[in-house]
This record gives sequence, structure tokens and C-alpha cells, in this order.
Amino acid sequence: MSSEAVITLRAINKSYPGVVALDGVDFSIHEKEIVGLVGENGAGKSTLMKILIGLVQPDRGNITLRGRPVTLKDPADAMHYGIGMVFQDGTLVPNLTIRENLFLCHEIAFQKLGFLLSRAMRDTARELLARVKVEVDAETPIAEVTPAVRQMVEIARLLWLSKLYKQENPILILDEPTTVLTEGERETLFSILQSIKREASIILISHRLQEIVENSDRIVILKDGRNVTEMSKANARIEDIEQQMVGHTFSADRYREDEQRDPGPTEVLLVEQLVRKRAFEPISFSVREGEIVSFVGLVGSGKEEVCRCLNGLEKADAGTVVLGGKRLSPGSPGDAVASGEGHIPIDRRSEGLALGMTVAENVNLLVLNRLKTGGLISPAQEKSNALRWIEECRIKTPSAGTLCANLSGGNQQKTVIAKWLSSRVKLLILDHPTRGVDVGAKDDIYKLIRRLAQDGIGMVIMCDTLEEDIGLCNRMLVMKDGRLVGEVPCPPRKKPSPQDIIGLIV
Amino acid sequence: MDAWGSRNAAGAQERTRALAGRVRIPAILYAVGLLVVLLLVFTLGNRNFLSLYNLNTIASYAAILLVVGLGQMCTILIGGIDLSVGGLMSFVSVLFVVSVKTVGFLAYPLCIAVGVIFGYLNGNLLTRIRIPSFIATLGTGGIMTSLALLVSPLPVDAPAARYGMLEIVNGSVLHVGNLLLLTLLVFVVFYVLLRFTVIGKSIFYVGSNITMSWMSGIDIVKTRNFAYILSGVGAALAAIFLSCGQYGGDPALGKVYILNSIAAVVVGGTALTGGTGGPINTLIGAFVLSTMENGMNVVGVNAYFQQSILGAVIVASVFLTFDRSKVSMVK
Amino acid sequence: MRKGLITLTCLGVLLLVITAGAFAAPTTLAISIRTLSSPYQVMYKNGAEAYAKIVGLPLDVLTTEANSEKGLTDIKAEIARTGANVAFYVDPNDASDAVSIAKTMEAAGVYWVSWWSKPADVKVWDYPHWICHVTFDGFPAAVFTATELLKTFKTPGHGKIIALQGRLGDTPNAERWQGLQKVLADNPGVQLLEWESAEWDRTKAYNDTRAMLVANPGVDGVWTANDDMALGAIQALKEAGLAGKVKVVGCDGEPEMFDAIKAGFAAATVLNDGNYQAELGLAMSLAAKQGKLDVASLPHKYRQFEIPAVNVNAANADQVKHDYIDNIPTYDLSNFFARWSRALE
Amino acid sequence: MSQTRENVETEQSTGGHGGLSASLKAAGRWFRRAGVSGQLLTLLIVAAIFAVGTKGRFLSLVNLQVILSLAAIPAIIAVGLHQVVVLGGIDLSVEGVVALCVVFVGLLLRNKVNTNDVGFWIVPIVIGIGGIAGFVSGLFNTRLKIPSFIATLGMSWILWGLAVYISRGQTVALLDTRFEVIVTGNVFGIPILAIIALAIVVVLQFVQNGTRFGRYLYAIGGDETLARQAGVKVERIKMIVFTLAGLFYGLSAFFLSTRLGGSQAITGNNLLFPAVTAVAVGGVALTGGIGGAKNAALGALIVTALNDGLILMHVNPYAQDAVNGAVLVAAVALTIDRRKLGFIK
Repeated sequence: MSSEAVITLRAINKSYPGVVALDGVDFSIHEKEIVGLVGENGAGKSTLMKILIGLVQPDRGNITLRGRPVTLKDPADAMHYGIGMVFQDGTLVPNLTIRENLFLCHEIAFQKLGFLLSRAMRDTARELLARVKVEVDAETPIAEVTPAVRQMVEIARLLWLSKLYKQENPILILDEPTTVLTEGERETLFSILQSIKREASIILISHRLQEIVENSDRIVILKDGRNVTEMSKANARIEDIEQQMVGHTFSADRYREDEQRDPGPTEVLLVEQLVRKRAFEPISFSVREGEIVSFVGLVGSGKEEVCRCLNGLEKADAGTVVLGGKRLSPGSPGDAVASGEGHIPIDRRSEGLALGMTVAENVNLLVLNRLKTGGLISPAQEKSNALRWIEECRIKTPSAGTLCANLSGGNQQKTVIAKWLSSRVKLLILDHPTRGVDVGAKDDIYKLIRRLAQDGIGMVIMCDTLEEDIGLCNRMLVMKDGRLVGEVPCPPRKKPSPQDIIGLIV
Repeated sequence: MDAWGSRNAAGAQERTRALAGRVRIPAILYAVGLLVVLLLVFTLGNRNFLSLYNLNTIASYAAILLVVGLGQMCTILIGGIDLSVGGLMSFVSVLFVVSVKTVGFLAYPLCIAVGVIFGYLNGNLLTRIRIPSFIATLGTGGIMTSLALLVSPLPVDAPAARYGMLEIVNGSVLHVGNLLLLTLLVFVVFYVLLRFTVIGKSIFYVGSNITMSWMSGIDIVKTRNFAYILSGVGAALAAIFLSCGQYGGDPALGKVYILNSIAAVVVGGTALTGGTGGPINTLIGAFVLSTMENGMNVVGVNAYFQQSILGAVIVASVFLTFDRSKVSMVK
Repeated sequence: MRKGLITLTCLGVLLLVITAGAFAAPTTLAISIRTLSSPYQVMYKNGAEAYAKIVGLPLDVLTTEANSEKGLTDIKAEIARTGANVAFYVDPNDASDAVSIAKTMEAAGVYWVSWWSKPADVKVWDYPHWICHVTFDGFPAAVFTATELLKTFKTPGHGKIIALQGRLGDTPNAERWQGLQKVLADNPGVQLLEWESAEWDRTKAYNDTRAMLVANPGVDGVWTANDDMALGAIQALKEAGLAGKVKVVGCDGEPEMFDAIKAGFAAATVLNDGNYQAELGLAMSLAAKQGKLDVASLPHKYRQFEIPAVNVNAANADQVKHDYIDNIPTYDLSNFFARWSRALE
Repeated sequence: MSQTRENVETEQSTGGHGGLSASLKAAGRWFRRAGVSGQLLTLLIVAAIFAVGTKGRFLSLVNLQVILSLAAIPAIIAVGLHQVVVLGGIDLSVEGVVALCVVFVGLLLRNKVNTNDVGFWIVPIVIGIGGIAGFVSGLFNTRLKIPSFIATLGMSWILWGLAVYISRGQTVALLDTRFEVIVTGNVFGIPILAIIALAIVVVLQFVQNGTRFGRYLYAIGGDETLARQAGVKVERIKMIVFTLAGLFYGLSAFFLSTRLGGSQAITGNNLLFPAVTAVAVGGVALTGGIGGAKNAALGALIVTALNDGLILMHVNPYAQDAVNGAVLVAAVALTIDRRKLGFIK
């Protein structure tokens, strides 16, 4: 393994009111290595990283940089030591261009008499982008580029900053970098990381243990705010890691295939000749009660658009969507929801919840009509209904009257699901339901999905990984370039292997 | 085991605990506290302040602010704003008096209908033609001001012969002015609408997160139009009440109520960002403004200083009543 | 939370300081005027203060700020403040307000005098405490200024004019506008090319005049409904290089206007003696309050009447300014009807 | 403007590995980001209609001069106000600030009521007063976390009251004529005021395009939280913006009163809504993050041209509000870039 440690955290303690986030954690990064940091949500990863970039101050413990003790009082300070982080939800300002974002708040380097030298900036920008293999013009507003590009821009920005502050071996922290990326983009990301590695150290946080194992030289596992263990690439096995993270082993059958039921006779959803120009060509399929149909395909294959047309978020040009015998009027989410179609969005904070309103209000949103007495909504019924679903979905909240903004991500996701369950949906569209949640949480969701199937709810899902798709669904619809190229049945214990599917996808 | 987000983001966790831990004083209480302080101070300044006569005066002035404010509040709750209340009030006030002369009692339903239609138009400018409410209503407000002047360039006096028809508002039941009773009725209606009906609650959902509301199947077009209709009705009613009280219509009557109505809403603690607030807030807001207006004269504050003090007080009161826990950014 | 409580206390203390020692006195004099931000309205205030000094009673000044409802509320507040021990002089924001004010005054038993505007079909004598309604007639005033303006044309009585109205909807504006119409009717040789409403506002008058001068070349005169607008128009004429050649007329008799007349920019204005207005109003309601004036016995012609304004042109500008503006004259208020010119129907 | 320069460079740079299409893209993007195309279009349409309606008089040199000199002051105000809007806030303090500054101009320049004469120092003084006012509004907004709407509204009322109190509502005639040339004179047929306004706009536009301040301004307007994360000193920028706005109001107050040759608090009246209208018509999104000084100025020009044209076309004054409103709605309906806004609120 490489030479001296660049930065070392020793016996770090950090506790919040009622929570011990970190309990004597040791952590160190050496030159030119990729460290994989894994652990469940709440294991303390994010807190540890926040300390590393000066966003949070440790209660106890010391940080040494190449042997010298240092204190990192804020992100700017950490940046001066060449420590920077690429956040999960991105930190680029949408209405500014790539170039403007690259240098935001550090334009001094390009200043003359208070004015900025746009040419010099543009040249530097082009170099930086070239290094992270981004072809997009630096004058494009961030709002108009893909998540992948944004991520690259952020990485480029960090590299440039560390150079600006004369740090020969910067430390990049990547928090769940791949969740928003397509397969292909993922490849490029890691190849770039490998090349960056030649002059920098990288901390990689991901729930995708596969990519952790493949790409990191060293793997650090946290659990409940403590170091569990640390293993080198050589002897890292996914099963062990999971076992270490969670504290118990998973059954071989992680997707709970045993609980997979056979679809009922009646068709919940019937789609015929659905078309949307420049998105996907005529497509017909059906979902039966209790059936889980998963859409797979690369980004741009049209699967996203199909789903958006199903629940009316986009307007199909032609074709029919029939839900429970009732034909949906195209482009009307209202009609879709009214006819019993649910939708768990990929971005719960901005599309799933009214963060400024209480848990109860969010849970009750869809069923207000049923909580009436004498034509008026009854507070009593509101409360009881909310409490019932808070109970059923095990939402951890001080009270039904707590603002959703004050819930943890997991509980927010549960609130979204509770909202739909309470409204007796016939069909549920799950858009990456396990995105950014840890192994334990994933299991909870799988459990839930199976239960929904038992209750006869049909589901259309799009998952983060192919394995997940295969494991969960009864039937798999493969899309490519806007066309339905294959339909693969996935009965329990006779599941196809990812390789078979990949063939169809690409 | 339940690892599912059990201790996800420590930051959020901390907030949750904090919330569960110590009792937060709801911003609304500060508003009430402010009102109490005002009452106390003015009573100390002049004991006549608490006389029945004067309380009635305060209530009557607050009534108008409240009625127009309740409507305004709906558009603000839903994340928009209605700058056309001024123009609409001017128009309705002249229309009302003119029509009282001609069609008699029908003037009441007629004017309310005008409010409904106008509000509906405002709503559609926003929802269908997709013009930001700020600009749409600024424009339509100007149009209504002109219409008011075209109907009657001069203030029109209700003919003394027809004063009887204004008794609906000007009369009183058991020494309580009809104006107050009607206003109470309006308040109750608004309260029930916003708290106990689906479309009313939808206003809060849409104001709080319009994308989510749309994806959850709330008819955002209908809801937003409804909010603007409510605003139109509120303004129309306020204009009717005023015209009755003043025994005449005035084509320049509305102007002052554009900012005053918004002030009444915001002083009560309703956030201009939408989603948080409610009728109670507006009630308090209206009474704070009215109490100031009245109290400063009752204790004899020099007319020169009154505007300045009012300005200072609304800033202070919003400082107190603005619930920052619900609004991420203050803009 | 502590923050909040602190603020509340601060606020309370602040207001207490402001309101300290503000207690109702024997009989209070009160005037309700439109605003304190217009010179002409301030003349009322000065007059009232002068009178209050004479009789040695406290004076309260209320303003409506173009808001009828505020006006009414403030009057009620004043009644509450003084326990109805007050003598009122009121300039209603709108004619129609007079009724609601009258009812308020009756309910509280407060004597008052109204000025400028009231509905024509509302009779003062229907209200025992409404002593009288007095007004300067805007009509003859406008007739005078318009006539003076005509005299200044190259060929007197023949020419083209533009006009500026005040806030459309204000009674005085309406009266004055009718006065102008009368003169135009009597002088077919005079042509009104265009008018705008500058809402009594100097800046808007300036802007509109500049545009109108472009739209209507060869203007011989500018008629305006008050001096503020007249002064704005003069400024616009200066920039067009027409000041002095094209004369302006106004109304109200603001100090600056006299200088403008002397400088030859303006032809005429009409001084509505705000000081006398305020003093007469207060004197009458005080007298009634003290029982020195038996309202019931007053003949109708003394309950609604007009008093003449002072016509000002180049000839008497200096004299009038000296008498009325530079020093507040001491009026003989023994006879309230000394300046009575005609009864209002 | 600097936009153009950048644009040229982009074409050169992209020209290498993109050829014509790239440069076209760059050009198109510049036009989109410049974001004045719609406004220019509106202006052209308005001008065309009026040119026809007035048989070309609307486009006469003298009228263009009038429009320019009348648009200058609203433009300066709008330019001050728009940056607050770009931040996602709103500034309602203009009327109060201007009123106070105008009063000070009257009392400090050579005048008829006192012996003061600060001469040219008046400019820094009023600008300073305006700046302080803006600074305090900024404190309300950033330190006390009061929404800009109320913070500035309260500020406006406070200062308005102060202005009226200090001036006692009197008009103060200015004797100092040194500044008249600035506010009324022309250079090469172009009003000096317009040149000053243009200079301000150009400078500020350069600052917005080419300095860190500009970057941070739009970063905050785009997403305050992210900007903060990136290390932008949000509070500082806000303070600067509010203060700048105050400075501009102070300056325009100076021009307003010197142009009218007199100072009165009510000069501040009726400035707010035209300014906000100008900002909106100019294409500054009230949701923040979009639009620059050139937009605000252009908006002011459109609004002024509209009012001027309506007068030239002899449109019934009663209907002018309606026409203004309709044009406002229409203009925005045509020019607003809905792509950038998502759900319109």
C-alpha cells in the first residue's frame, strides 16, 4: 500500500441531542489511493465526511495532516488543505454556465481591476473539462446538461481548487456518485477516477457494494458510529461486507423471491399502441393484479417516458391506457390518480412531499374525500387516518403534526409510500424506489413491495441495478431506442441472469 | 431490524429531536402577544381606548381589511399575489352605487358576481395563459381602474332615497353592526373553506409544493383559479361594505387597499412564499393594523409620526410572527 | 423565544414613550384634512393652530390620506379620545363621506362644520349637530382663471389651449373643470386641444405637459386645476422654451404661484383662504359646543353656503401675497357669515 | 456590450472545432442569454403603432428627446430596483426614500426658506441618505430575516412620515439653477439625463457580466442555498444590492427635484408601481436569477414611450390605465421565457 497518510482522523467523537453519530472513529487516507467507505444510512459516514470537510466540528478526537495537527473550521478552510466533496444532490447553480460554476467564489485568480478575464477563464475551463472528458461547451447553463456532466464539472472544480491552493495530493470525497448515472457514464466515471488517482486520493461512498469492491484499494466499514473493520481490495467479498455492515447475514434470496406471487387473472393495466414522438414508438403491454413488471433499458431507451405517459405526467400522442377497465385521458395526472394509479417519484423531496406541511397532511393528501363527516373534513378522522398509516409504515416522527422537512430521508420516503397506500391504489409506479437507501432499508422496501403484490396491487418498477429488476419482477420489459425489444419472464428461482438481459439492452 | 433511515441525516435527526424536545412557541402566539401589548399600551395612554364605542370602531375598520385580506391571503397562500384588488374595489364600488340606483337590491349579487368573474379571469391569465400573477394582476388592476373611471369619473353618491337598501350593511342587530356580523360570516366561510374542504386544503398543498400536488393528481388549474375567485369575492364584498358605509362609490377607492391588504396578510404571519399561514393569521393582522390606526389617534400621536410608527410596527410584527421554521429562505 | 419577548417589550416601551402624557383636555379642537404633504392642506393646519392659540385650546390634526375609511375611523378615534368633548372641522375625502361622518357625529353628539364636498341631495339641516357646510365655489374660480388665461393670447379670446385636471373623481376638480367648460362654451374662438389628468401631482403634470406640447404645437395657454400642476407645467414650458410666452393658470394660491405670476410665467390663480376656512370652521363648532350658537335657529341659507375666494392676477399678486401668505391675518370671527356670498341649494 | 465581446470570442474559440454550427449556436445562445430580444420587439411594435397613429410625429426628433429625458429617471429607479428582484426579493421602499431625499435637496440647496447652500455636495449627500436607507432595509432583510416585501414597505412608510415631518408638507422653491443644465440640457440633441442614465446602465451591466459581484448576484438569484454552499457571502451581496438600490433612488430624487425647481415630499408619490412595471416588462423574472440592468432600463423606456404615445394619440385619459395594463400583460405574455420558470406563480 502507498506511503504516508495524507490525513488522519483519530478517535473522533460526535453526538447530536439523543444520538451518538460517531463514537471513537479512526480514519486515514494515504496518497494516491481510493478508499471505499461503506455503512448503513446513519452508520456515521456522512457525519464523518462532514467533519472531514469542516462542515461539522467533532466533539472529541484529533485530525492530523501529514503529521501536523489541524482544525478544519469550514469547507473553505478544508478546501485550502485540498479536501473537497462532491455531494449527492449536486452543488452547482442551475442558471449559471459551466464555466461560471467552475470558478464560482474563486474568480480572484482571473481578476484584473475588479473585472474578470473571460478569455483566460474560458481557456482554463476548457482544459479542466478536457481532463474529465466533458465535451460540452463551457458556456452552457448547468440547467441544460446531464447529471453526469454536472458531476464531472464538480470534480473538475475540486481538482482546480486544490491546484489553486497548491495541494499536490488533494482528497476528493464522492458521495453516492453513481446513483444518477447510466451504466455507460458509470464506466467513464471510474476510468476517470482511476486516472485522477495518479495525483489524488479519493474517498468513495456508495451503496453499490459491487462498484466499491471493484474500484477501491481499501474498504472501510462503519456501523453505528464505530469502525467495524477495514479490508484491502484483495480479500473483499460483497457478502462479508454486507454481513459486517448490517451485523447479520442476508438469506441468499435477497429479493424475497419466495414471497413472489403469481399474477392474478384480471388485468389492472392495459396499454395499447401508446406512442410519444421522439420518445418511444407504439408500445402495448399489460399488468395484471399483483404482478410486478419492470422496465429495463439504458437512459434514452424510452422507459422513463413510457412511465411518465402512464401516469399522465407526459401526454402520449396516440394509443390508450386502460386502468381497471377505465380509459385514462392522456396527459392528466389527476385522472390517473383518481382511477387508482400511484407514483413513487425518484426525487421525494421535490416531487413527493410538501416539506412545509405536517406528516399527517402529507399522508392524508389523497384521501381527504374519505375523511369527511357531513360534507366537511373531520379533524378527528384526519388524525386517526394519519396515525394508522404512520403506524403501518413505521414512520419515525415525534408526532403526526411534525413538519416533513424535519424528518430523515428514510422516513420521508415512508411518508410518500404511506400517502399512496392509504389511497387504495390499483397500480403503483415505483421510480427507483431504493435509490440512495442502504442495504437494511432496501430489504424493508422489498418486503413492502412483496406485501403490496400480495394485496393485488400491480406494479411497474424501474430499479437502480439490473439484478434488482430481475430479482423483484415477475416479468421484464426490455426497451431500446424507444422500442420494446424483448419480454423476459422472471418466475421465482428460474430467474434469467443479468448477462442474458444485457445482450438485449445494448 | 429497522435500519430504514432510522438515523439517516444527522442534521435532520437533530432538528427532529430538538422539535420533540423543547416546546416551540408557535409564531401565531407572538402575533397575539403583539396585539395584547398594543391594547395594553393604548389603554394606558387613554382609558377611553377600551370603551365599547372605540372597540366597535376598531372592529369596523379591521372588518374591511379582513374581508379583502382573506381573499388576498388565498392567492398568497397558493404562492401568488393579487395586485388587482385595488382596481376591482374601485370598479365594484361605483358599479354598486350606480346599480343600487337602477336595479336596487340586485346590486349585491351583481357586484359579487363581478368579483367572481374577475377573479376567474385573473386565475386563467395565470393558469392558462401562464402570466406570473404579479404582472397579470398588476395589469388587470389597471384595466379595472379605468373601467371604474369610465363608469363614473366622479364619486357617485347613493341617492338619499335609497339609503334603506344600504341597511343590509349599515343596520344593526341588538346593537351589533351588521357590518361586523357579515364580516364574521365571511370569516367563518373562509375558515371552513380552507380548513374543512378538499379544494380549500388543496390551496395549501399547491402553495407548499406545486410539483408534488400536480403529480398527486390535484387539479392545480382549478385550485388556483379558485384561489383567485376567492380573492375577487373578498375584494368585491369589501368594496360593497365600504360603499354602503360611505353612502357612495368612489372610482379611486381601491388604490390604498393593494398594499394594505397584503400588509394585513403578511403582518399576521402568512409567508409570501406560500403554503403557510391561514385565516386566523389574517384576522390578527387586520386587527393589528386597525388597532394601530385607531390607537395612535386615541392616544393623540402627532399625525406627522403616525405613518412612520406604523411602518416600524409592521416590520417589528413580521419580525415576530414570521415562522422561519417553515420557510427555508427569507426573500 | 427570548428574542421575541424582548422585541415585544421594546415595542411596548417605545409606544408608551410616544403616547406618554397624551391625555384628553377640556374641549379639544380637531380638524380632519386630506394630508399634511400638500402646501395648500397645510394652510388649514396653520390656520387651525393660529385659532387654537387664540382660544387657548388643544388642537388635534387628522389626515385622510385619500382613504375615506381611514378618515372616518380617525374621527371616531378622536371622539373616543376626547370622550366626545370635541369641536370638529372636516374636509371629507369624498362628498359621499359626509353622510357617514354626519351619522357618526350625531351618534356622538359632536358639533361640526364640513367644507368643500357633500352630496347635493343631502341636507345639512337634517342633522342637528351638522352646523353647516361651507365651500369655496370652484366654478367661479375656474371661470376667473380661464378668462384671465384668454386675455393673454396674442389675439385675446382666440387661441388653442391644453388642460390638466386633478385626480379624476375629486369634487373640487369637477367644479373647476365645469368652470373651464363654461368659459370655452362662451368663447368659441378658444379651442381645447387636449387634456390629461395629472392627479394634482407636479411631476406628472410636468411629464404630461411635455408630451402634450409635442402633440399640440402652437399652444397659446395652459389651464390647470391647481397650482402644483401649474408649476409643473411651467417647468415643462421652460424646457420647451415657451415659458412666459405661453401662460399658465392654476388654483389654490400656493406661495410659489405668486412668484410665478410676478415672473410672468403664470397669468392667474385663485386663493382659497385656507386659514380663514379652518378658523371659521372651528370657531363655529366651538361656539355651538359652548352654546353660544343656536344651530337649530339658523336659517337654511346659513346652513349651506359659499364664500368667495380671492382672485389673483398680475395686478394684485403682491398685495394678496402680503396679506394672506406672508402673515396670517387676524380675522373678525364675531360674525360667522361676514363672507357669505350665496346659499347652496 | 460585453456580452457581444464574449460572443465574438466564443465564436472564435468554438470556430476551431465546431465550425459554423457552433458559432451559430453561440450566437443563438448569446441572444437567448442576453434576453432583451422580446423587449426590443415590444418596443418596436409600440413605436410602430404610435408612429402610424400619430402620422410620424411620435418619431419626430423633439418627441424622441422628450421620451428619452422622461424615461431617464424611471430608468435609474428601475435599475436600482431590479437587482433586488434578481435576488428573488422585492423593494417597495422607493417612494419613501425618494420623498426623504427630495426634502433634503430642498432644504440643503440654495432655497427660499433657509440660508443653506451646499452646492454640488448635495449629490453625495442625497446619494448617501438613499444608501443608508437601503442599507437599513438590507439589515432588516438579512439580519432580522424579515421578508424584503415587508422590510422595504415598512422602510418606505417610516421614511415617508419622516419626509413629511421634516418638510412640514411645504414646497421649497429652489433658487439654485446650477443643476438645471444637467436635468434639462442636451448634448448633440441627446438629453444629458438620458446620457447619465445610459452610462449607469452600461457600467452596471458590465459589472453584472464581468465581475464577481455579478456572478454572485445571479448565483443567489438562481439558488440561494447552493450559492451559499459554494461559499458566496449571500448576506454581504444582499446588503450591497439593497444599498445600491438606495443610492440610485437618492440620485433620481436629486434629478426629480432639481428638474421641477422645487422640492416637496409628494414628489415621491406614484413612483413605485411604474418602476415595478418597468422591471417586469423589461423581462426581469420576479422569481429571481434572470435579467440585468439593460432589461430594467429597456422596460422603463417601453413604459415611458407608451404613456407618451397614448397622449400623442389623444387616447381618452380615462382609458389610459386600461391600455397600460393591457400592454403590460400582453408584452409579458409575449416575451416571458416560460422554459426558465417551470410552474408560473
